[in-house]
Amino acid sequence: MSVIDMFVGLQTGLSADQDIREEIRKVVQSLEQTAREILILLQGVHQEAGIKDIPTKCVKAREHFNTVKVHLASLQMKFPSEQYYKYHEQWRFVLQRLVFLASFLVYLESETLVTREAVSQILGIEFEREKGFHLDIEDYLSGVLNLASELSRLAVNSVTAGDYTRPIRISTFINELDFGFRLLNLKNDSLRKRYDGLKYDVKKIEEVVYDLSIRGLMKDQPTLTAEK
Amino acid sequence: MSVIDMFVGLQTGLSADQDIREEIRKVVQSLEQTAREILILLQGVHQEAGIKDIPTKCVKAREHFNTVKVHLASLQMKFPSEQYYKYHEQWRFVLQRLVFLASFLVYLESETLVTREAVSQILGIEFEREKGFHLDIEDYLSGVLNLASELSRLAVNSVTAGDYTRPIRISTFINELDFGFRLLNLKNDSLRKRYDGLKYDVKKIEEVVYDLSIRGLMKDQPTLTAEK
Amino acid sequence: MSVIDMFVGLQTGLSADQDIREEIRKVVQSLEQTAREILILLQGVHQEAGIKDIPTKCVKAREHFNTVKVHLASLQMKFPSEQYYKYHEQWRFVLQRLVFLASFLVYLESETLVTREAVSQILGIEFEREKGFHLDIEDYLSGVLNLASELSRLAVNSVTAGDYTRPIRISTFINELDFGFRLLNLKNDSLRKRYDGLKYDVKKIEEVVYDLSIRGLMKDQPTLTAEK
Amino acid sequence: MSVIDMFVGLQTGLSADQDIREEIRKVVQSLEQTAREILILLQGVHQEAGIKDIPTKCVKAREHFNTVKVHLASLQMKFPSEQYYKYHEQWRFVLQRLVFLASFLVYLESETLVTREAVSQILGIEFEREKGFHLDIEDYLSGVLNLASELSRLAVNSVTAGDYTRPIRISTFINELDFGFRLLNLKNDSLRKRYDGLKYDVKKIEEVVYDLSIRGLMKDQPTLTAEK
Amino acid sequence: MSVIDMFVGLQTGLSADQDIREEIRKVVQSLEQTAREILILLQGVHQEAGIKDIPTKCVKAREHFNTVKVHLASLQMKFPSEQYYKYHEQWRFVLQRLVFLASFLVYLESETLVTREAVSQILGIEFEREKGFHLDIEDYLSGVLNLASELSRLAVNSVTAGDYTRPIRISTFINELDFGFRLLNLKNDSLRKRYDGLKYDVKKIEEVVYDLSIRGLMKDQPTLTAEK
Amino acid sequence: MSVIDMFVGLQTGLSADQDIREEIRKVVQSLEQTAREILILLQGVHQEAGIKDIPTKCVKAREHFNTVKVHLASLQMKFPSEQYYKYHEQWRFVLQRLVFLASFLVYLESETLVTREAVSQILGIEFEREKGFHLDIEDYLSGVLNLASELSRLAVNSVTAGDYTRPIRISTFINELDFGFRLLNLKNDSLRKRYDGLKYDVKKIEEVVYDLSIRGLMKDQPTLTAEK
Amino acid sequence: SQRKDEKFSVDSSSAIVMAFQSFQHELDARHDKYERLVKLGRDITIESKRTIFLLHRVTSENNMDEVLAEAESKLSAVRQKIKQVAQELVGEDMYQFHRAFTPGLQEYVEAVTFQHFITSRMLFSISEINKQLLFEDLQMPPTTEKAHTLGIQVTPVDYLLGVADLTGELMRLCISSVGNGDMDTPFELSQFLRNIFDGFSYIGNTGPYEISRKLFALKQSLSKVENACYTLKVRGSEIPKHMLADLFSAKSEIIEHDDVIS
Amino acid sequence: SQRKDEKFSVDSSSAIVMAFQSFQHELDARHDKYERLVKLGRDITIESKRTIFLLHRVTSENNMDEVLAEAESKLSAVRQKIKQVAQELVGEDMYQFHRAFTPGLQEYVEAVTFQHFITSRMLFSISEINKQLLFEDLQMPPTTEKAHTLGIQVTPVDYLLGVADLTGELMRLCISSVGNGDMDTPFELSQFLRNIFDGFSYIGNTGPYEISRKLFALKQSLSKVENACYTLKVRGSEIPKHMLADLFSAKSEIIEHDDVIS
Ligand SMILES: [Mn+2]
Ligand SMILES: [Mn+2]
Repeated sequence: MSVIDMFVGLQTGLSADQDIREEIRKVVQSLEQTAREILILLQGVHQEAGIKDIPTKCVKAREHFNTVKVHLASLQMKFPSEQYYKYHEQWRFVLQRLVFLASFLVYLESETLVTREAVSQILGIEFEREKGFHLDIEDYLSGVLNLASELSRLAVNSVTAGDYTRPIRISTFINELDFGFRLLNLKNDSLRKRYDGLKYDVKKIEEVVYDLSIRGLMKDQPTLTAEK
Repeated sequence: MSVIDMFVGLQTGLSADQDIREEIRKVVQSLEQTAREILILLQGVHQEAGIKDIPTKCVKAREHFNTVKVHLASLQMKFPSEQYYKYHEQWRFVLQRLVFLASFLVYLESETLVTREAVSQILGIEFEREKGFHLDIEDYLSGVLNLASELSRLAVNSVTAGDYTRPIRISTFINELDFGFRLLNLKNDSLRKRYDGLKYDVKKIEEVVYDLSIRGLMKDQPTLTAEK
Repeated sequence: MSVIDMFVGLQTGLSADQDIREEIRKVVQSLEQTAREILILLQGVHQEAGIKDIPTKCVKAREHFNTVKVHLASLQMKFPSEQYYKYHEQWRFVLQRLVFLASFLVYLESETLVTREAVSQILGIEFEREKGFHLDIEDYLSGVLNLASELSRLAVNSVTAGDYTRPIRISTFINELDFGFRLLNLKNDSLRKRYDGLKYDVKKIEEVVYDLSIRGLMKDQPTLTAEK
Repeated sequence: MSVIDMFVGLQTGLSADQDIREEIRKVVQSLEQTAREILILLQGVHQEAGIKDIPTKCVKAREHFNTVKVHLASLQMKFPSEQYYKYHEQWRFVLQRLVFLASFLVYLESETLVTREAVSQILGIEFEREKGFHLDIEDYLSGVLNLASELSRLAVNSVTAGDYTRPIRISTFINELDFGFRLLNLKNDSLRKRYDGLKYDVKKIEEVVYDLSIRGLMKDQPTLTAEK
Repeated sequence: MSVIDMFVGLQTGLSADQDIREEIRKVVQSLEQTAREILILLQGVHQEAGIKDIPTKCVKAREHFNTVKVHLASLQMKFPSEQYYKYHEQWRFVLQRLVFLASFLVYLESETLVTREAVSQILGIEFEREKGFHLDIEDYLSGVLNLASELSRLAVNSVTAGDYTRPIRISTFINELDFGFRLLNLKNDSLRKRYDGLKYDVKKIEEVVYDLSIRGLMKDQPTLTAEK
Repeated sequence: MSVIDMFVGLQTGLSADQDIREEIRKVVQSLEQTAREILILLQGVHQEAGIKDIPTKCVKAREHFNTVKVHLASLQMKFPSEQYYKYHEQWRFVLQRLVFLASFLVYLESETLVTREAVSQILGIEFEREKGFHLDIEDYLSGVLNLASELSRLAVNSVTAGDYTRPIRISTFINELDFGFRLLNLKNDSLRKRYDGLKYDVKKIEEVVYDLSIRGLMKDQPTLTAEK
Repeated sequence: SQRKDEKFSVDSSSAIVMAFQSFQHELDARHDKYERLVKLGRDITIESKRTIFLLHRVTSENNMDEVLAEAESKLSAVRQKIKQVAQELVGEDMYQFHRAFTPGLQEYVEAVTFQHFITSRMLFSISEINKQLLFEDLQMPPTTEKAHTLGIQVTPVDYLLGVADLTGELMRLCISSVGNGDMDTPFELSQFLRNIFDGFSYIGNTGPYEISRKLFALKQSLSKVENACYTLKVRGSEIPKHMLADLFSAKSEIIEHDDVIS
Repeated sequence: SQRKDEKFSVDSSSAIVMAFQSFQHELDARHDKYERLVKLGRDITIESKRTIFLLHRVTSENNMDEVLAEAESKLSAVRQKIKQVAQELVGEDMYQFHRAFTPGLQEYVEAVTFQHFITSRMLFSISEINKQLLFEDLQMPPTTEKAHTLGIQVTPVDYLLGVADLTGELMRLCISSVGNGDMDTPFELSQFLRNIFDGFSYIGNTGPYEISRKLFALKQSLSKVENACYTLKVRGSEIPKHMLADLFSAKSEIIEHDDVIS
């Protein structure tokens, strides 16, 4: 085979790769658009009006996730499944954001932490890596850390909206999350950095609870009522 | 499943990944050690003494490549083959270097460009991506670009050692390479940057041929022979 | 035409361009000077004394904007209008700053968001691109983002000055802004980065409202009034 | 107009801009492909075989430039002509490359410097800025500087190919170019930097002429023949 | 001795050094794991349940420190003792964390500041540099600063848990620490930055004491009542 | 005096300083223009025609230097003379270039090195720093280094023009310069870098002399014939 | 060997060689002086920094005088170092060596303006600073009139950069004050910092780049101080009425007490 | 004012305060020592650099001895400075202060290996360098056996970084040699530099990052030297036969002449 024939062959390979990247880029754009819509919807809960309307918002968000599923189904058709990590960087960011949104949704619905299985189901992707397009552990964790900071904000706004019990529940939830993260031995730099942010969320929510406590605003806070 | 149980499970996943990376790191270190030895061996051809002893050096280098094969065989046992691109960055650099060394060896042996198939064989890895541990096109190209700059150096040192015909052959070879690369539509930034270096190699070797030509040192250079 | 004649012609073209840039530079310097004066004037509202004197400050600032108009009128005379984007970088920064100042002024006057039309009017420039010297959308947005961070600072200082109602109004305003920005699909890197800063402003102001709310300092905050 | 309506309107503006950029990107890719083909063709002249076949190569290159014209015609349909400089950066690089190729072609045909008018004609674009899609002076100059370095390389290879008169002509040509550039008062950083490279080309070609001269290889070089 | 022999000798030295670093890295990992376990244990005191169970937690933590001693004993066997500062960076971070944990433990046990001698004893290392593996003064100070911020958090959570006297004691303790730190002349390094954080811890605790004070929740509220 | 008054005072100082810089910038531009004209003039000597016309060129250049004197006289009026080094960077580059041109002129006239005193005189400035606007020693040296590289180019072109004695004289001259520069202890700055270039100029000229020598083109070829 | 030794029969008493020998001495002398100034500059920086740390040790009226006395003696020592700089620069163009000691001067400005703020709650002006940097020159014969004093002047840019850094120290002072239960200083500081911020806004980008670069840090310091004042204000809103009365009487008592002392 | 002065009735003889007072002294002493070492390090750097410039002044056999004698005396002076570093480090962990003087040591390595190459055409080894850095300590009583000598050791990394920079100087020497008409030195240098390049290739990326970073400059130097040799070779191809014969006889004459002298 002549050098030229060889390079013609190589160019074919390079082109194929570039085409795949282009295709992925397009689907990722659609995913970002849908993610933005879900975000607008769910962030309404920080408003006094929105906090009272959580169930409706959750239902609507679930519908949006159907669109997400369609896009993600299309995404995995764009490349051979064993090359997941070759193109991983391209969808990594939007996938983390979708995990955050799904975990926020599940929290608002049930005040529980969405599992990796459950979030895979919501996104309509595989849970096990071997089976195909899946959710990388680090991307899952990254999305969950975003949930923590969203919840610390929600705690603050709940108080403003006159709901003094939600912060207490959020505090318990975030403490559990924090405890979970402490069990992890994180190597990954960007994840570790975000994790360092978690302790500020924990502290923030502790201060909210403190504020409620010292003013006797915790409904069934034992100590203070006892002292009254 | 409690949050804690879930995080324990996640930590298992993270640990497994970290262990794989650690294992890969060790094999890569051995590969680098072997690559360094091959480099020093082949680099000897730039010495006046070395240039006369190419065949022996090539035989020795072939032996070293057996060690490389063993390490690479061990490397691909360290991780599930569909996660090639997850850990790609770890061995990318050394693999490019090995491609360079193999292509240099093949050039010294036969003055031809090693094909991607041939280099895969020398390294004992798969040629087709689907079959397992393979050589990424861009890594192959990157190694070949290093060959070009090594050969332009060799052209210079050949002249110093009194060999006036080798530069002519190197010139033809590098021109063919350059033509091949022009056929490619390179997107990759680092590869494109290295490719920009190729034109300096082409120019350098053209100047060597010029120097020989103007001094009548090219054996069958038409004009000057006419003057004899 | 000889090469030299040609280059003489080219130099004429280059000189013309350089002269235009020089002229623009001078006008931009004057604009920056005026912008600095408006800034110091409006910045006074953060002082306890200043916050009580907003109307006077606004009147003075309006006068300064007349100077701005004169400079901007002069600016657009310096170059052919279809070359707006050739020299855009030169006035971009000061224009963004003037948008910020105008939007701050309008906010202080009426607690509304200045529209792109209105800001064009204050600056005495065209609203529609086709008509001539106009305000690029991204520059408008950039100026508005600066307003958000200035207002979050004002909320803090209002409280210090004993005004507990202003922060509530600022909070509503910034929330609306934030909602607006979420509708945008920002590509521009620097704008997107600044937009990321908006969420800190939102959070900051939410915390101010929280602080007022939990201490019963919000006039018609439902929960706490109930406790009275 | 509500804040939301306003932002919806702004998003419309931003989208339109992004669509234009996307469209331009695609045409520019086609232009780059054609430019690459012309380059491969013309670079053949550095080979001993190619140097004898210049006329054929020039004819073929002219044909390719018809394709270039089509792409450039399509490019200018993508955006309002008064926004040339808004999107300038996107096609700047490829346009400079096309200027270089056109100037190389014209040099090979007639050993003259292509004028800005002539190159505009070859590219099928306007010569005067006011009339529409034109060639910026700096882009023209940038392309011409590339020609200089290509010619210094050609001088070297001509000698290798046994043509001892071409370098002399190239020397005269580059000296004229150098003289032309000295008339310019360059401000632009990247252009000035490239211009600094010109003096190396001048020096290189002077050394080639020196080499021919001292060896008596200049056909009608008066001094040396006189001494024989 | 030939040049290459010299380099082989140097490389042997570098390899030995790398091996030492690798060995240290492994021990440090074990130390980090143990430190993480102690942290999980001691951080329990921020929970309402945990605050009542301090003595048990302290006993358990003491046991963990025996494991720390074993690891640190192993650590100092890995390198020549007079090269402590050669490898210092590797264990610096974990040692600071262990100092923090030890100082937190001692504080919880006796509400005193652990001395540098005492912490060395808890860690089973030398107190004087000359004697071997010791604790660098800056690492000691860094660990102590972490204690301050942990205690300011504890003060907040104590109030939530209904313990109003602990914040007062913490206040006295941190004030004394602050007084001590003021005596130091620090460089512009990470210690200085952490020291700046101490001011915020002092401020936070002052705010807690203030909150208790104005609500009459301090048993023997010194400041305001005294001023009456 | 209030804080703002102080800043107004400082700003006045800064503005005055900026005005001075602006004034200097303008004069420097004129100097650059004149320098460019002298350069065009003197560089003519590299052409075969020009080399025969050196005296006329020198006379014309001397006239240009009268213009330089006028500009430099104007330059020193722009700022207090004891603040020379405050603004040094602004004229440094053009002054080095003028030194080069003056030294080139003097060399062409008399084949001697212009002294620092003499160049000051040609430029119409002071020789001693204490007396006013002078020539910094490093700028003088920098200009002289440019002379060396211009002369090595001249040596090459002299041969092309058939003048075989000039290179020998240049060689002696540059050797003396090189000997002088070896006496200096330079810092790792731009002067050092340029001085490194001198070695290449010396090498180049040695090669020219060698070429002449082996062809018996040196009239009184000292080295090789002497050794016979 | 083929060495052409005779080539370096360059006459070592030739004009060129002699000129370059004098260049050698001139350049070496210049570099040596620069190096001495760098060393002096480092000393000035370190001692100024230590003075700033010292001044942060003012924790009450009690130790104020003692700390201030020590700070004054430290700054005198720094001025002696600056005098050495001035001595090196006698007859020189100061700007030629400015880069060697400008970090030191900036740090000195920071220290001396900090000292001045603590004693007088005012911004120490550049002219006052420069007045302190005129030294009597005992080495010069008293006859030569203009050489009686020896001095070096802080440039406006040195001054501004020093003052920009000062704001960081003032922010630290503010946070400490809150921690110490001092409720007045933070409000004074926020006013003072706003004035300085206005000043820097006035200068904007007309100064050199280094100044603009410090504006971000300055803005952050101001914001920290404003937040501290905000917190004091909101928390003050919760004081029960009876305590507030107590506070006022306590305050006036202290003020009276102060009057007696002074 | 609301200042809570009694808060700072912190007992100044409390255990914590006393501990921090001792910390203050310890930290200040450490920083002072570091600063002194930085200054010594700068002196070492400057004098080593000047020695390198001096060594480049060897232009012929004629001035060789003179230059080498001066270089040796300069390097002795540098070693005295290094001795001062060693004195500062008596009883200390050298690595604690290494950053303060490592640039100086590297420059010294560069100078001393350059000197050694010029005199012997060999690479001066790290152990030989370190041998020269053992000093007699006159201040210690002669009884304490192990304290007789006082020394500081160049680390392998210092050495390698110094040698990497040496290659730049050797490249300069090579280009100068060609300019001087010295046709042998370039070939010797290219051989020597290739050996060093092989050495660094052997080390590869197993050393610290700073070493790998210098590899690029090293490769460039080698390539400049190889190009110079190449040029000498091609141009040598044009020497007419009769001149070549002359050259050979001239060469042997010189060699004989050299023998007589030595
Ligand atoms: Mn400071
Ligand atoms: Mn060096």
